[in-house]
Amino acid sequence: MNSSNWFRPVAASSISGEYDAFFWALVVVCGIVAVGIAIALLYFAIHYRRRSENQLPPQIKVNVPAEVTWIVLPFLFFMGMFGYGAKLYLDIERPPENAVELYVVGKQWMWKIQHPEGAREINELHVPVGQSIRLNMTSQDVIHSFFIPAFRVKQDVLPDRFTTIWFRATKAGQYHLFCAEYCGTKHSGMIGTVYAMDPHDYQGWVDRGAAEGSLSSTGEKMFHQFGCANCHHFDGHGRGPNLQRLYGQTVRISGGGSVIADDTYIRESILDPRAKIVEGFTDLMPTFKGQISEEQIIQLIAYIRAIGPQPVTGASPWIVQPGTTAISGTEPENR
Amino acid sequence: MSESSSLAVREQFATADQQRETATVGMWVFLVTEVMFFGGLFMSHIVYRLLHTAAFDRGSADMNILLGSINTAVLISSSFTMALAVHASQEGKWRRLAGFLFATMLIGLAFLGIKFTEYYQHYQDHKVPGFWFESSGADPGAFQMFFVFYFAMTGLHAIHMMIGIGVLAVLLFRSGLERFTSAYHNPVVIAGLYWHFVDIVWVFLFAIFYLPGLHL
Amino acid sequence: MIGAVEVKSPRSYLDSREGILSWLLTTDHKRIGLLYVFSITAYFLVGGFFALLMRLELLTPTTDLVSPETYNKLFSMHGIIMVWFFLIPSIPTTLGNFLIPMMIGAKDVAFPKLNLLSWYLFNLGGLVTLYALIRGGVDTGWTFYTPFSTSYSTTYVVAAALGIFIAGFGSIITGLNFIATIHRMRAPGMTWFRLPIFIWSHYATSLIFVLATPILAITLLMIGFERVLRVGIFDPALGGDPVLFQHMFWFYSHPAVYIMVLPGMAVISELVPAFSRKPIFGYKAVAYSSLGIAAIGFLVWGHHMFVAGQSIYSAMVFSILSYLVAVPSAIKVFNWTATLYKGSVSWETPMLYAIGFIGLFTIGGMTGLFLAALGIDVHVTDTYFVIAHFHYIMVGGTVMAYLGGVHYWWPKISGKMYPEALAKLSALTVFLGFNLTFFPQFILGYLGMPRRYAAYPEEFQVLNVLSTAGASILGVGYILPLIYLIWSWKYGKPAGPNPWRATGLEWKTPSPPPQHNFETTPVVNCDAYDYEAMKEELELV
Amino acid sequence: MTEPIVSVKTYALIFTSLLALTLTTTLLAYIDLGVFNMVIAITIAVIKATLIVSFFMHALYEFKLVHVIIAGGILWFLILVFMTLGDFLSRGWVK
Ligand code: HEA
Ligand code: HEA
Ligand code: HEC
Ligand code: CUA
Ligand SMILES: [Cu+2]
Repeated sequence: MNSSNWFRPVAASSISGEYDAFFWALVVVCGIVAVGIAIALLYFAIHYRRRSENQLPPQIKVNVPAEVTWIVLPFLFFMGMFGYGAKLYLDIERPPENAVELYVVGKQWMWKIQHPEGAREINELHVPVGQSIRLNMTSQDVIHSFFIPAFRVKQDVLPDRFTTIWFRATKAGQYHLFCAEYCGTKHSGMIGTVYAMDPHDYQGWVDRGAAEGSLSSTGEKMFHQFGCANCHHFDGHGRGPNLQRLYGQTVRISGGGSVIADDTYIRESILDPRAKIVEGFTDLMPTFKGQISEEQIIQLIAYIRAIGPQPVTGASPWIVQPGTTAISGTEPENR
Repeated sequence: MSESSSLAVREQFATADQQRETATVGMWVFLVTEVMFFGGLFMSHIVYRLLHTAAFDRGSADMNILLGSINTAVLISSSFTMALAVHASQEGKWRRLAGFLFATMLIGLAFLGIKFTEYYQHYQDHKVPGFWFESSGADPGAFQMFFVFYFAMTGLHAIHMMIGIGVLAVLLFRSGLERFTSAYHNPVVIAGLYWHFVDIVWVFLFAIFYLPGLHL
Repeated sequence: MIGAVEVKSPRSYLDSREGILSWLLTTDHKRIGLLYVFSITAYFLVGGFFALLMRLELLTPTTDLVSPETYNKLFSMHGIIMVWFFLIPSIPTTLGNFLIPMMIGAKDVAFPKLNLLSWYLFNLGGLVTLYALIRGGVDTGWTFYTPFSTSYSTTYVVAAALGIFIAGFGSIITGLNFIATIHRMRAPGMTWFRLPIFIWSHYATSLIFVLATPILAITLLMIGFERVLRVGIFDPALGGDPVLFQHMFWFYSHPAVYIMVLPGMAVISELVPAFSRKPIFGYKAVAYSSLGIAAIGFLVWGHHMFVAGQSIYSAMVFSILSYLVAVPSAIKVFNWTATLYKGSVSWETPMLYAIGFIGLFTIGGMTGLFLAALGIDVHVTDTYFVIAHFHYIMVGGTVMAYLGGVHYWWPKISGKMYPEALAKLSALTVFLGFNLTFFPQFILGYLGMPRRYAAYPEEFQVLNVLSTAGASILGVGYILPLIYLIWSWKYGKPAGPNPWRATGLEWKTPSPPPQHNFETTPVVNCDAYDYEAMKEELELV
Repeated sequence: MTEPIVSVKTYALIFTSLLALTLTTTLLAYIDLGVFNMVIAITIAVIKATLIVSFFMHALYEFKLVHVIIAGGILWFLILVFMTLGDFLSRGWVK
């Protein structure tokens, strides 16, 4: 592990510098105020200590200007804290356009990770330094939380839904990966290691592991293996809708409303097809629940993405994927 | 307040008026807690209905509107007799009071009878989540969730009705003993507040469970 | 402050009636207060015992003392018991019950029988929870997050939830009782702005009790429903949303943290004037700030869910509102400090606790501001930083206030003085032990140690050892008062009606007070903390 | 303040209005008005509730504190609903 001391945990991502600066600025300002209060308290308590048992001190009741001062000043400071905190939050939550996308599945009690090139790993995550990485994460059971302290990022990972997180490693090294949301017996064992590597080393690592083919090409295999292709033709004459150019588009649902065809929606379409029926179709599609693993779903999603409209990156919403949990009809139409 | 009323003033109060106001405040505060209690369910229902509008509408279409609207009228009638009971107690006419209390209880029981008839019909339709549930059509999860909320909310309401009937039974007994006078009858008023509140809850349950599916 | 001063003292509430039944069936608010003291002390010991086991386990990085299963149950039961069976009832049901009627010049609370009922409900709920504990405990954490609690945990979730549900009704009744009492039972002349701040704070607390607790009740009921009947409410597989559960839980639990701190503030607002012999600085601002905290406190719950998958727009709204709710807290801290200015400050034990409270609450509150800053929270949420934040407020703040209040009103409650030197020693022990326990946890959290971890990477060990060492000192600091207070009940020297020469109505009646508090209903004709008006009576110059 | 007493005539009037409103809302629900079905159903339910609270529960005639308590209860329920909905409604928004 890289060096870390009591004043600063390892800092190895593009935002960790900004984060630590803000954190310590707060420590200093709040520290000054807190020490000021402590000194005032102790000074008053000692200086104005009771000198005789029957002493009646001057009865000061209120001083409005003083009160206004210590209402207004902290308030202004608080608003500043909010403002900068919100800015930092947006920096942390909003991935850049050129981020490479990885998939993460959390389950009791391990992390499974899939790279677009096809490499898979468990409780380990290899990333190149200098490249923005975006993780699309879902859980197979309970809520977990993906936490890399050295990168100052964390995001809960929910069942039946995709959440995202992004980072750009700035320093090669090995860092902790923790599960930060309590998830049962071995919650504290759901840990792993992040390897940030020089791009060159990273390429070597990828080459060694990429025998299986890329995520979307495996997905294409699955598409035939599970018989999706039997119904979903690319000429529009199949029993199911054409899945080409679907990804990221707005789909009209029979019975009113619409939904964005994002990861969450596609996942739901495979596991629980009857939840939302595409307008103009019937509930013909069987459920694949129990027959298909979370990894295979991700491969299928990668495939459907690959045959979707280009450019793929940046086309999909960046923070919370609407799919199952947003109220339909509220999304802006222009997507 | 007359002499006789001082008998009923408890030791922590100075006057009967103070006692009445305190009890009124206490009861209304209690009703606020009930608003929040049911409110949690109403809120989740609103969220899920917006997420799964179509499925919830279909669930609503399975309700028996005839029994539902009759029951609404029945419950409103019981509120009316309850109000008359309060009036009788204020005038100190204990026979009328007892009569109206009894009527309110009977109408309340009728409501429960109709409600359980409906429950039985749902059971026969295999629409009881957790025990026997069969669903068809799109979005079966959300369709079942409609019934989860239906049973949870009307069930909780029915429990409130039963408690109300129990309270009325006690009042009926005490009015039979001629405990209530025009000067001291606050328990009747307070129980009335509770009864009307339960009525209001039903008014909303009727609106969210029975009506939305009617035009389908 | 009042016209009537009694001459001969009748029998006190303690010996007006005898026999165990006279206690178990009492409707006297003072006796009920004492009954609550017994109950919550017992729960505190149980919860503290779990804390000690946890700290011992965390001495080493590996799980060697207890298994991970057991550890998970330990922190869950620790949280559940400390929050619902100790801290939430702690000050309101003991000091609040004892003092509110006396401070407003009433004979009792508005609904004495309900008051007793609340004690029984509280204990019934406690017993059901203890049953869950003895049968094998729960391992969901005190937050009961779904779908873990509804579909995955194999422990006694429903029993624990039921216990909290029942105890919740006790809370609701207490709140309702206080609201009706404060509105309608004040003595003649006791206008709103003559009320001690203690009353204002408890009034605000009671509002939260009645507005928030029902939501907890219904949420737990829904959990039970989903778990027992296996139907979908929050289960995403059936169209539900686990984040909705979090909304409902925190809609209660954030206001509940103010239930835990407002009564502490109530006590401090009495101690500081009494030991400075000055009216509280800026009475109206302090009074209104309690209501402000209670009201705005309902609008900030989403700050527990910044990385939970809620919309970022909601997160921003909840963040800015969290800063708004900090303003009234700031007012209180500054006004307490200003009350000391040019006062006549005496260093008795309660005052030590009060000063400790102000300092530790400030630290806890300020780190709360760190957490409310969106970007900062991402890294430190669900780490020991959060653990340290809330222990600073709840243990460093409220528990200190409780101890300070118990010492201050002990002469009134028991009629005896506690041993001052020993009390000062234990206050010091608590202060030092506390900081040693929880300050290292801020660092641990910033370094990234997640909470609810039975095992942790080795580099965190030194700080964990420090924390455990602190906890054992803290334990000693808590056991000491327990021993000497019981001792002084019998052997302490008699206190007299007003040992501190304080101003409140509760000091105008004998210690311990007679059954109906006052011989004649007092008539109030001056403000709270009005030393000027009571100069002669208190023999001050 | 002494106890408010509402006349039997008022009670009867309220009772008949409530029945009439029930009939109205049921009949209106048969017409397909899109989202307005829900709007109408809730509006009529609110009117009915207001009548019950004001007259059957004689809140209209009570002292001011009772009004404050009722308003507080409604307000807090709305806080619960709208701040939670805020999350769900804004999840799909994109910058
Ligand atoms: C009594 C209990 C209590 C109290 C009073 C508070 C008060 C506050 N809390 Fe805390 N909190 C908890 C108990 C409490 N909290 C608990 C138990 C948890 C964890 C729950 C769990 O997950 O298990 C938690 C978690 C928690 C979180 C979520 C952390 C996370 O899980 O990611 C946040 C985030 O915003 C937060 C914020 C605040 C804020 C802003 C206040 C404010 O009210 C504080 C206001 C006070 C002050 C600010 C100090 C005085 C002010 C001054 C002296 C002014 C001068 C200061 C400056 C100019 C800086 N708290
Ligand atoms: C509400 C009040 C409250 C109080 C007073 C305390 C008091 C203490 N707490 Fe706790 N704590 C919580 C509320 C509280 N806590 C909550 C809500 C959580 C979160 C739970 C969760 O994650 O779900 C938590 C979590 C928590 C953790 C984190 C666990 C984890 O995430 O892995 C730790 C770790 O150090 C801890 C420690 C302590 C310590 C050392 C004390 C000390 O102050 C205790 C001191 C007391 C004693 C030492 C008792 C002395 C008594 C004896 C020695 C006698 C024992 C014998 C008999 C029974 C006869 N607490
Ligand atoms: C028996 C025929 C059939 C099979 C096999 C089938 N589907 Fe479908 N699929 C349909 C039909 C019909 C629909 C439209 C109705 C609906 O939304 O459920 C559909 C809808 C979809 C949608 C939503 C499309 C849109 O336009 O919104 C996706 C995504 C999808 N299927 C993916 C798959 C995948 C992946 C597989 C294989 C694992 C698969 N389907 C297998 C018939 C099928
Ligand atoms: Cu997974 Cu904790
Ligand atoms: Cu909070």
